[in-house]
Amino acid sequence: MGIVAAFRELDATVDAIEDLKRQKITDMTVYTPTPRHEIEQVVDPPTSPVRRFTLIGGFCGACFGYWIAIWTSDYWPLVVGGKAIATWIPFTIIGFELMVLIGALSTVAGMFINSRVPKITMTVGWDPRFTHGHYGIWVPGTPDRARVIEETLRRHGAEDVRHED
Amino acid sequence: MTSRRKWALVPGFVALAGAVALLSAYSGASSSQNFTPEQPINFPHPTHVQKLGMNCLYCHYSANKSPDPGLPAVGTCLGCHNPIEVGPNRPKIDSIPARQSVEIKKLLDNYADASGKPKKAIPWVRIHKLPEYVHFPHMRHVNAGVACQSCHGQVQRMQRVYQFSSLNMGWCINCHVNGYKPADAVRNTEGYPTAADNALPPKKARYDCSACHY
Amino acid sequence: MAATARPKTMAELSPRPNVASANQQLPGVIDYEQVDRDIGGSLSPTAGWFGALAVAIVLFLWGAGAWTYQIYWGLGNAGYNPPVMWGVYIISFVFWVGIGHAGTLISAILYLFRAGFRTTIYRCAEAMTVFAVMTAGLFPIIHIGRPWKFFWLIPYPNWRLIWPNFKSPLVWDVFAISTYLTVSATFLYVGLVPDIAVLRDRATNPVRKRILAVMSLGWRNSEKEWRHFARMYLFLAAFSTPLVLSVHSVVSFDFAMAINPGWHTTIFPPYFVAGAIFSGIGMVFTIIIPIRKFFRLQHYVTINHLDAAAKLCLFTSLVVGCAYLVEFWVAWYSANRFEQQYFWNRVFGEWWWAAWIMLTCNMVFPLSLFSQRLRRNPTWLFILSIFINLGMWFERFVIIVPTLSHEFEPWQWNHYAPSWVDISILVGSFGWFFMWFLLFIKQLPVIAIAEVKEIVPPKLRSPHVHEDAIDVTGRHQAYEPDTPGEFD
Amino acid sequence: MTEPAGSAGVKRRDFLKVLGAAGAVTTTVGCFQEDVEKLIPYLVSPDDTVPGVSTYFATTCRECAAGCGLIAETRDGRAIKLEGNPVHPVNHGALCARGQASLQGLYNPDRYRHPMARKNGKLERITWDEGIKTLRDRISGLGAGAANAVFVNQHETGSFPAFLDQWLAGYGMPAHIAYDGEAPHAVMQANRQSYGSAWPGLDFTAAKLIVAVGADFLEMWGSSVAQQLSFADARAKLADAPRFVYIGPRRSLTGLNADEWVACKPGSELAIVNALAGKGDLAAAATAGGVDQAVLQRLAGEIASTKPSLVLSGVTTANALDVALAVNALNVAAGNVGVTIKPAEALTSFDRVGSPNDLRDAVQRMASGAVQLAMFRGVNPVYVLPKSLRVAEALAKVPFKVSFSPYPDETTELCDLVLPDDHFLESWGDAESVRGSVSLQQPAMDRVFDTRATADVLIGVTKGDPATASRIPAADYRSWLIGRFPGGAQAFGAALARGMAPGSPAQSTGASRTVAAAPAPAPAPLEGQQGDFYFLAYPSPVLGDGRATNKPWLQELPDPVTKIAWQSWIEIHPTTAARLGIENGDHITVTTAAGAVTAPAYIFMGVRQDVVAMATGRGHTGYGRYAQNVGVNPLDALPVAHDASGGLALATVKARVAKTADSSPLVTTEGSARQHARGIGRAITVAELNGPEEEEVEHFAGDNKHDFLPGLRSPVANDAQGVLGNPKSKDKGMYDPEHWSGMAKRRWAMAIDLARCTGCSACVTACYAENNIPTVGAPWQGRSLRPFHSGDGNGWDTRPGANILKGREMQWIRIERYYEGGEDGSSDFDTRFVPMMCQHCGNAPCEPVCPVYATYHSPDGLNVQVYNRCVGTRYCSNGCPYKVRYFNWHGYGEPARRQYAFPEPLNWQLNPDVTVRGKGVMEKCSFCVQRIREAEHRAKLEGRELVADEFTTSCAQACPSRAITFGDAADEKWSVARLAEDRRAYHVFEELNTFTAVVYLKKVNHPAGGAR
Repeated sequence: MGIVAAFRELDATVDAIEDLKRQKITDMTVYTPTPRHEIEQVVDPPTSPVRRFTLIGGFCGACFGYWIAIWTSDYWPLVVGGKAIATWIPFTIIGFELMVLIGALSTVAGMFINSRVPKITMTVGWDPRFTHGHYGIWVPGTPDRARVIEETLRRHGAEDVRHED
Repeated sequence: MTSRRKWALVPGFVALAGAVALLSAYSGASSSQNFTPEQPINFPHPTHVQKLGMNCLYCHYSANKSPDPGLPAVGTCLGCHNPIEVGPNRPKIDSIPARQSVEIKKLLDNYADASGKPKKAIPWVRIHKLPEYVHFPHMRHVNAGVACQSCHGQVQRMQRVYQFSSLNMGWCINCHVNGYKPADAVRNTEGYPTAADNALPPKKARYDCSACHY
Repeated sequence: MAATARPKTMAELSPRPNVASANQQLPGVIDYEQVDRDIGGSLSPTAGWFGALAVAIVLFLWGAGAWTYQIYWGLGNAGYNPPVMWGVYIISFVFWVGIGHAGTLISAILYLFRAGFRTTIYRCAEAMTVFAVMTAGLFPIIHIGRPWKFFWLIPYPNWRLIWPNFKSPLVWDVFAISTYLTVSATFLYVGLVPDIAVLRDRATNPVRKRILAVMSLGWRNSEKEWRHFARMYLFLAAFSTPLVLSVHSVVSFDFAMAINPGWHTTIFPPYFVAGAIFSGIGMVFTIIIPIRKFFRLQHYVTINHLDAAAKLCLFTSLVVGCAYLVEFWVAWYSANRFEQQYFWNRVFGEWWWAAWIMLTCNMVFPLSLFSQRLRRNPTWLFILSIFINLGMWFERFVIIVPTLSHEFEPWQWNHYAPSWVDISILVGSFGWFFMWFLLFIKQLPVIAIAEVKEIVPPKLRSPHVHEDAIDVTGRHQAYEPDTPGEFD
Repeated sequence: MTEPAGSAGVKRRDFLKVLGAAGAVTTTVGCFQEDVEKLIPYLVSPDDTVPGVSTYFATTCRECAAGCGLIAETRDGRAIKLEGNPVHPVNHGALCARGQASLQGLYNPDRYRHPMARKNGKLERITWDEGIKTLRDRISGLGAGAANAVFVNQHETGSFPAFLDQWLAGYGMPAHIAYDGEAPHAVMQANRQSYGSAWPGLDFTAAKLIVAVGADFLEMWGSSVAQQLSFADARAKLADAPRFVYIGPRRSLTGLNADEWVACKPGSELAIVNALAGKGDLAAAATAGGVDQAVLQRLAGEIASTKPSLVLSGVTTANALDVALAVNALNVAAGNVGVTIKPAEALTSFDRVGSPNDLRDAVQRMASGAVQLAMFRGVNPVYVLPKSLRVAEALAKVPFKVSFSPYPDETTELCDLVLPDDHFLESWGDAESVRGSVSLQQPAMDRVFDTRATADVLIGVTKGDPATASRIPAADYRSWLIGRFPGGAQAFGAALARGMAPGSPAQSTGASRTVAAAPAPAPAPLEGQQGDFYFLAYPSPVLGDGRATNKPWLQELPDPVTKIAWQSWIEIHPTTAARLGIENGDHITVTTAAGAVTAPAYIFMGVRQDVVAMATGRGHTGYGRYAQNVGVNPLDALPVAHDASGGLALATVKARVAKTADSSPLVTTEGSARQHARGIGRAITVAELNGPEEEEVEHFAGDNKHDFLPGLRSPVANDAQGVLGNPKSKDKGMYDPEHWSGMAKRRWAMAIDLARCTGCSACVTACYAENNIPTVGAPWQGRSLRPFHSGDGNGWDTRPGANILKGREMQWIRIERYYEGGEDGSSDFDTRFVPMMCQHCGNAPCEPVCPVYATYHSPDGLNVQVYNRCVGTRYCSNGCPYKVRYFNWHGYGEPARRQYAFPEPLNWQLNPDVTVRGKGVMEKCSFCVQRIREAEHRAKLEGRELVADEFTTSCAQACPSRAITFGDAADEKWSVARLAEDRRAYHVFEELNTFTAVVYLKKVNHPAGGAR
């Protein structure tokens, strides 16, 4: 239950969003064919938490790398080339590579988790045009707000406004 | 909401798959444990060991002085199961053809001539087989007090012998590193370890690769 | 309508300019829809493509056959000539890993540096990376005596209770290469997701649409998705940057960690990384120039982009050339007779021809890129790129074979000649690489749609002259073409 | 001894082997099959053997006339290794390559498996009864023709010749002809004349100067092992060691061991010897010999001044006898007799050798059609006599020919009846190597095939006919031997334990030949002949006169001088080669009056500029898969010429040399023959040796100290060496010297004395025998599908030694032969022989690079290679500075593969204690770890510690110059620990900080006008 609007122009979309926010309508979803700073700016969201995933993942990876190398070397101590059993210098390579590997994967996982992909179902309030050339705004709204919202969207030059339920 | 729950399935499944893979890798898969072949003669170990109280070393005569445990020659069998001479050693049943067991007939018909001379060797099927790149000195283990049963199982109870241990490398190494408790030897030979036995420290062995691989 | 206030200008809306696409790059591209049309349109298979694919597959099968044969009869059918225990396979391994590096450089490092010219070529380069590393990863397995035991190099709990030797550079390789493959494949895929979404929504064939729907993970271009996406993309790039440097350093350790003359030098890691990027850019040219021509994408991959890439190529070539000379100098300066005799033998001895192929292709020819006219001449760039690929293969040859054939023990000095098996498998590897690449370019967008859209001026309500440039602040900029006839 | 159940036992043994090899691969190609193995027990368990434990039999080697004592190691009824008998007076426990390889004669896959007779043109299987009956009928059918029958037997000592003559005489046949193509007849006849015995004992240790006039006493000249032992002992006296001068047109292996080489023309030796003896004109001799007069002057002075000396002759020219006599005269004059030349301790090996003249004469009688029956045993006239004698045609004239040879050699293939003889490891016999003692020969194992000892066959012949049955009362040859053995069966049985017994074998009653051999035609004088080159054929140090050629170990063993295997070559001087535009491997044709041979050229500083030299032994047209069509035979270009003693003269002809169009690479294991100043084989002159010890080179800051801790332990490899282990760690594991296993207490090490090593390469073959090393040079073992190359049609590289051409030989121990000096082609160069095997580094560069721990450092200091863990990255080999790691490029150990190196029954020889390596696996010298472990087991069973020097490696055991010493360097009681302290000691590539466990002791040179 809500309203989805498609815009042709970037500045129009930005104005619409601004206007809606001015009307205390903030629970909207904005669609844009490509990331635009203008939109990011008007929506003004909190910083993405993905970086925490990166940090934790990378840290765990590095620790695991050192640990597996040292533990296995010590598990069955065999001397090679007169080197010490657990040689941390070369093991840094293992630590580093695993930091990158697990860090990178957890970053991707972080993105998936935060932006809820993969989506098994296509939810409402969306239009294929948004991956083409159009900007879009989806406002889940109760019928009472519906008129105001539609009016606002149209005023800012929405090419097409659609009610969904 | 539903989409959120569905979404949570994916990583869960991945994690599960990973765990399964690890476990399957860890289990010593490639072992011919419990290999129980049909032998040319169904030699009853229980009869000889438990009933007649023969020692393993009577037939496997070089287990304590050679890497190779040794197999009884047909001559050794015929020492008792002799078709002609009636000696003290000779099992009663042999003399009563009616009660003579099929297996002994096999022995006498196929592998010995009427005069009681060995005729041809018995092609036993090998059960406990280590790869050729592993050198297993039986005598070192036997002399160290390792009971035959520890590796070969309770052969004296087996109507048909099977491979008791996995014989894979981890199985060897565990004993070499953690050591072999003399008390286990007593237990494995159906004895009851005394306090003294239990007090004895476990016997460890080399875990250097070149101890077995060369 | 009257009630509404004068629409704010973009200047007022966004005080800071959009750094990512501040410079006008694609005059030939007007709007987002055109991007979808042009790039989406290039995906329809052509007869020429089928022909190329067939050739690639045949080559691959031939190589696979040779490998099967080698596994059955033993490595003896390869041309190894002890003590030259490493040959074509390791050479090709290093070669292919090197190829991969340019992709990551362009997609990650240049991203961090905000180098605008990467946008249109990075997808192609990234795909090249993934397939090149896939190819490289095969060679260590092909090369070892008992390929069926390869998994012993991977640490997993096993009933032998014995683990890999983490002090061995080869185990480092396993980690570096597998990490590199995983990360760059992930990087490529997540970058693709929004574009797949575009294709999904443009697709008409229901089956194709379904597949694309699954692959796009239900991507919807929502602002939230973009936000996390941008973060993730940034961190992936941040990870890939040290990764790409580490991978070829680790590969160079395979040599630098051994005590052999000509191998045991500290210059190897930077030398190898530079060489890798150099060879990779060569391969990028080899790939992108025909694509740009046959897919009619000249107005996306513009001469300016090629020019910029050529400058990078020239720079890495100079680094590599410098490394060559330093090696000789160090050998002389070390007063180490093993080193001196070896390097003499490298250039004037049995292997002079290989050494000179290396020097001319990697040091001399690229100097031509000092000329702007040649930098902006796709034909020359293509020809040069072929020479660079050749030269870089021979660089690895020169590093591996002369060292092993002319080592400490004079009694064991020997020659080396590859056999038909080596060559078949080398050729097969090209088949394998191009098979994947050809499949890729006709199934998935070879140019990053979403990122190109970033540098295409957005539609604005205030009117403007059509083919001229509009920067994001809405200011009008007249456009002067760099070179006449650039649009066709 | 009692045998395991016939072939079943055999199957089991090779099953074990094969399985191991296959085990490595079955998993590979992906075909998992549950292969069920059969266990075949004994029928009656033998009382004297324990399964899995070796039994040893003392016997005698019959490969050459020397008759060394052997200890045959048998396991489960199969002979698996031969070692010298330590108590034997000739070889004192050492054994040459040929002796080692006689096992491959025993297990040769081309041996006749049963008697055969020629039916309608080809040999077909018969039973022994048929065979013996045929022979008997033939003999009885001879009648008067018996007087013209010919029996050619290989020259051997012991009772058999006498037995044979007795048997022949019984049928009115003339005494047999004993032939030895390798024996220096001229020398022996001269010795008989001068010293009263064919081969007086030679004591090199007593000499202060050794002059060899073409006498290759380290090779085929006489009893090489005995001479080598003595020579090595002499050289090991270092400063007091005799200076050694070699005079001859070609610098043989013996010559390469000399301090000085006087390169004289063939045929000029007589003049030179006389001149040196002061009997002749120095100037004339110098011009005749094409040598520098000053050198002769100096030598003459040395010989006159240095007493005692030892002068030996071994020339093969037509005037060989005169030279030998002159040399002996020189010795007598110099008072060497009784000092360095001891007739009292004569070797009897050559006492009753017949002369080739007799054989030549016999062949001519055959050609004349006079001979009705010819019998051959162990002699192959068709091959060993010059082609110009037309032996094959002569044989064709003989109506019935019998061969007792167990191998399909050229002569046997022409015979009508083949009664294959037992191998000496399967049969009874005796030999007399030194006067007054018999060394016994007993079977070490059951027969491999359905063969029968010739002596028993002969007895069978007489027994079969009532008329003759009484001649030989004994049931078989064994009882015949016992019958005449002092003390009878009792003493015989007792003597077998040692293999030696006092007494002497039966003497031939000497029923002399009915026809006396006509003297040979005098060969044309050398100088008068056509051609600008002297053509010099010499017996190969490895293959002898060609009777050893069918043994892959020996084919694979590189010639000690030229390092060429599986190929014939023609040696030509660098200067000459340059003049004729000849490169290594260019085919050149040598044309003499008698014929021509074509072979690849080998450019060699050790021949005169006007000499081309060529080794005998190859170029068989038959003789089994390993010998056939490998190389060419120089005898094809030799005239039938004999010296005055009847010996075959090998250096009697001049030749023209022409370069042909084609060329083929040399099958050599040699990379660069120069050290490039890398100090691999080092030498020290007597002067330096007497001088002060050179002080230690000091190390610049930051450089690791290059000296060892006590016991050859490296200061860096703390854990590896068990000392200086990380003090913080509580348990240093088995690398802790205090660890209960005590492994880390030891550091197995090896010392190699280059002053002793003569480069004879016996150690190489010994290593092959001990460690199941595959030979890779056979024509069918090459790579497949070499496009653009000639193959066998279906694409296989069938060139002999194809793998070695790719540098893929598998010699765990190799002898590197480096030259010093002589770059200008002068005859003045020094040779360094360096046995090179895994150095078992304390800090091994090969170890850390292995991704799977397939190679690592064991606590007792071994660099262990775990074959079954190896995945074959070959990184270790790249890391190894000594290049001593070898890779299984093909399935040499896999019976299913074409390249299988041990075709049945060669695989019976495989050592059960050593894994047979599958393809794709790296292998290398293990310091005979199986022997180390076996010794440890034995000590443990006997509840004791290892005793110093109680065991040694295979190479050290075989070494005829005792150059190799193995042991625990960390324990002073072992002799190797002492040798490591020697002032001549050094380590190869010390600057690489590898801290090797192999210590080399510098060679000692005695330059002209040396320190004394």
